[in-house]
Formats: sequence, structure tokens, C-alpha cells
Amino acid sequence: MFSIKIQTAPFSQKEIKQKLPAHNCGAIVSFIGIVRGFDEKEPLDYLYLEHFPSVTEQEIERIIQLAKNRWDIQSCHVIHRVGNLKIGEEIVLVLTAATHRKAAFEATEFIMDYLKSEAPFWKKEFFKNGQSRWVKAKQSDLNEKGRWSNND
Amino acid sequence: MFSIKIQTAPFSQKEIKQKLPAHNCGAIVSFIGIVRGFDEKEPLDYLYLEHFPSVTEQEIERIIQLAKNRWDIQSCHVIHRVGNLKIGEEIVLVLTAATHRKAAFEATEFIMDYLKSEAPFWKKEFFKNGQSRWVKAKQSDLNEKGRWSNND
Amino acid sequence: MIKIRYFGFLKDILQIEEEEIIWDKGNSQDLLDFLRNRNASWSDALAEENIFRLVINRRIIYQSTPIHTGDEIAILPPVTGG
Amino acid sequence: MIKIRYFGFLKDILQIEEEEIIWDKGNSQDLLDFLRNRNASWSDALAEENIFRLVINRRIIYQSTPIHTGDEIAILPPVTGG
Repeated sequence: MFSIKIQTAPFSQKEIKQKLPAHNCGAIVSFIGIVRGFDEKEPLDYLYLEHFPSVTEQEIERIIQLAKNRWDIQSCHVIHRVGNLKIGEEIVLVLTAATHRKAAFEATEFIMDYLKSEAPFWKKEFFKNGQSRWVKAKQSDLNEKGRWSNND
Repeated sequence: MFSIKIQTAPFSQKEIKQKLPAHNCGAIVSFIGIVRGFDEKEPLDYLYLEHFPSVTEQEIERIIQLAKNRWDIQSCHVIHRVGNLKIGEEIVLVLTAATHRKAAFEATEFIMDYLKSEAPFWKKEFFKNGQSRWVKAKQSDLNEKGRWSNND
Repeated sequence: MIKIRYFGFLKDILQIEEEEIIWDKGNSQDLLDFLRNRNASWSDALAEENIFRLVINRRIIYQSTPIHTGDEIAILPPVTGG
Repeated sequence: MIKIRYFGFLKDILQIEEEEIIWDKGNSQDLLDFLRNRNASWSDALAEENIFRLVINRRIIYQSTPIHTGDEIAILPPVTGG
């Protein structure tokens, strides 16, 4: 089973776990991304997340498909929040179930790496001093995606 | 914050998530291991898990310490169940929080690999036909641990 | 007419969210060249490194693609989600 | 006297969970040799590949270590948790 949700509301991981198929999956790996507050000198007030409806879902579906081609995974659920998010709030959840743990770990990490560098989301930081700016894409995220083409 | 629990009762991941420090951790990775039912030709009734009280906790603490030496992780919680476990029940939870996702992913996978090959737990399979047998240690688990000494 | 949509920082720097322009023929590369030729700030904003991908009718394109009247084009700057 | 505890399949195959024996001196390797010498089934059960680690007084040992009267020794077969 595979699902993709883009939503403004917070998500509950429990809700997702209830969706997981019980049939012979031995490993569940989940990743949760959280809004950090102290990356810059200027204290952050909140993040605003923009996305491109329908294209976002399409891209995430493609990313999950790439993972399915590569690893034997039984289900995968992605939830990505958009809109205004405060420090400490959860932004993204990727949850993967597989028979074996290695597949679940690698697929989850792969999906996160691709999601960060391919899915059409854009973050804008709003600082406590009233200023704001769009977050710049990080070279490190491109590097982390890149390693999946060199491995194995 | 670090915690280790060995218990017969089921665990709730929500309970653990509430323990996590909010201060600037950007990534939470969790692994849940589940009792599979169809590994062998003979249908499984349940698993019995034995351990060595106090030595188990000591070993898991050592494994977490190895992970802390290697990655910048902010907290790590391990729960391992013992006693009788039915198909579909959760056996083990490893939950790691870090500033960056790569550290959280790698540390969680490292802890699982070491836990499987170093912590004093023993599984006994009880089949529906009334027979039972101790699970044999798998070479694949030793291999997965081994890769952490060759990498980087 | 074609519709062009701008996302992320492009929207702010160009001070435009979407626009409709007359477009007779040409591909996605021609359209980018046309927009860059508007003036220096368009040329800077739409520099190679500021464009992650183009989307035509909600489909991401990976190479230069013909654009026809009635198409919706979106210009996506490098993404920063997750 | 020392106490010896057996875990996992060793407990079943040797049909013993724990025992107390007189031990004057010698290290953990001497103890293993002594137990293996009891008879063929002990020798088989305690073969090298069936022993993951020895534990003395709840501390895992990684090399041969002296054993003293009053010590608790545990013999651990290869582990299968997680």
C-alpha cells in the first residue's frame, strides 16, 4: 500500500501505523523531519512552505516508484506539510515497511534524499525581527541524492 | 537523552516521541521490528524471547555509546520485548534523534545491526504443530554488522 | 495565449505570480530566452542556476519541449522541501 | 564454589539451567575445557561455534579471564535478538 498526502494539518504517526499491512512485514522504518530553530544567527519565528499542487504528488509518486524498483518494500507512506510551521513542528513523514530491515532503511533514506532534491517544495524563513527570505537549495542535498547512483 | 527498556509489555511509539528533546533536533528515525509468520514451511504459532537481565541493558548501552562516538545524535531510545510474542507483534524499537538526517539514519541502522549480533537475546520458535526450536544465528546479521568497520 | 506561473523566490523577485502572454510557436527554451530578454532583472532572476525545472500542463519536462497556445507553463526554482 | 548459568539452546541441549561446582583456580578457558571434558554431548554442545561469549559476574569478557570462588559465570550461545 502506498499513500501520499500534502496537508497543512499536523500528522499523527499512529494513524499511519494503523494503515500498515500486517502480512509478513518484518521491518518498519520511519523518518520525521522537524523545523529547527537555530540554524542562523537570526532567531526563526516560523517557516512557510509552498508547493505545486498535483505536480508535488506526481513527483513523490515517481520517487516512491523508483524506490520500489530498487528495493522490495511492501508499503510506503509520505506526508508532507505545507503552509506555516513553527519551530519544533513536524514537516515530513516517510514510513516504509518491508520484509527485511535493510530494504526498509535504504528505501526510506533514498525517498528522503530524492524528496529533498526533486519534489517541488519551497521554504521561506520568517525571522523574529520581521525579516524573511527564501531558503537556498543546499549542495549537500544534491550530494546525498548523488550517492544513490554510485553505490552497489 | 538515552533510555533502554527490556519489557514483556507492548510499547507505544507515541510514548517515546513525547520523551524527545525539542531543542533543535531536525530528524527522527525509528525502526520497528515485527514478528514475521511465514519464514519457514511450518506455520509459526509464537516466538519466545529469552535474555540475560542486566547484561542485556549493559550491552545495549555500550552499543548506543559506540553510535554516539560515531555520529552526532541527541537522543536514542531502545525498547526490546521479551517473553512470548505472536505474529505481527512488535519486538524492538530503536528511535534516534539528531540535528541532521544522515546521522539519525546511520545511527539507527548501526544500533540495529549491533543489537542483532551482540545483545544477549535468544529467540525460540513455537510452531502450530506443537514443535519448537531455537533460532540459529544468521551469517547475514554478522555481515551487516561487519560493514560498519569497512566503511568511511 | 499561454499562462506562465512562478514559484518560490522567483515570484518575489519578479513580483509576479502568474501572467498570460501571446505565444505563437516555439519550445520551452525559446520561452525562457524570451523572458530573459525582457530586462536585466528578468535575465538575472531566470539565470540557469535559478531554474530547477519547467512544467508544462502539470508535467515536469526534462528537455526542451514545444509550447502551444493554451498551455500552462510553470517555472520552478531549486527546491528546498523535506 | 562457582555458579554457572546456561542460556538459549545450551540450556535445552544440556538440560541444565544453572549449576554450582567447586573451582579452585584457573581461567575461563580452563573452565570451558573442564566442561567439555565431561562427556561427548558436553563437548559437542560447547563447541567453539556454539559459544558467543562468556560473562563473569554480569560482565562480558572478551579474552580468557581468571575465575575465582564465588564468581557467577554465564555461557552465552550466539545471539538472535532484534
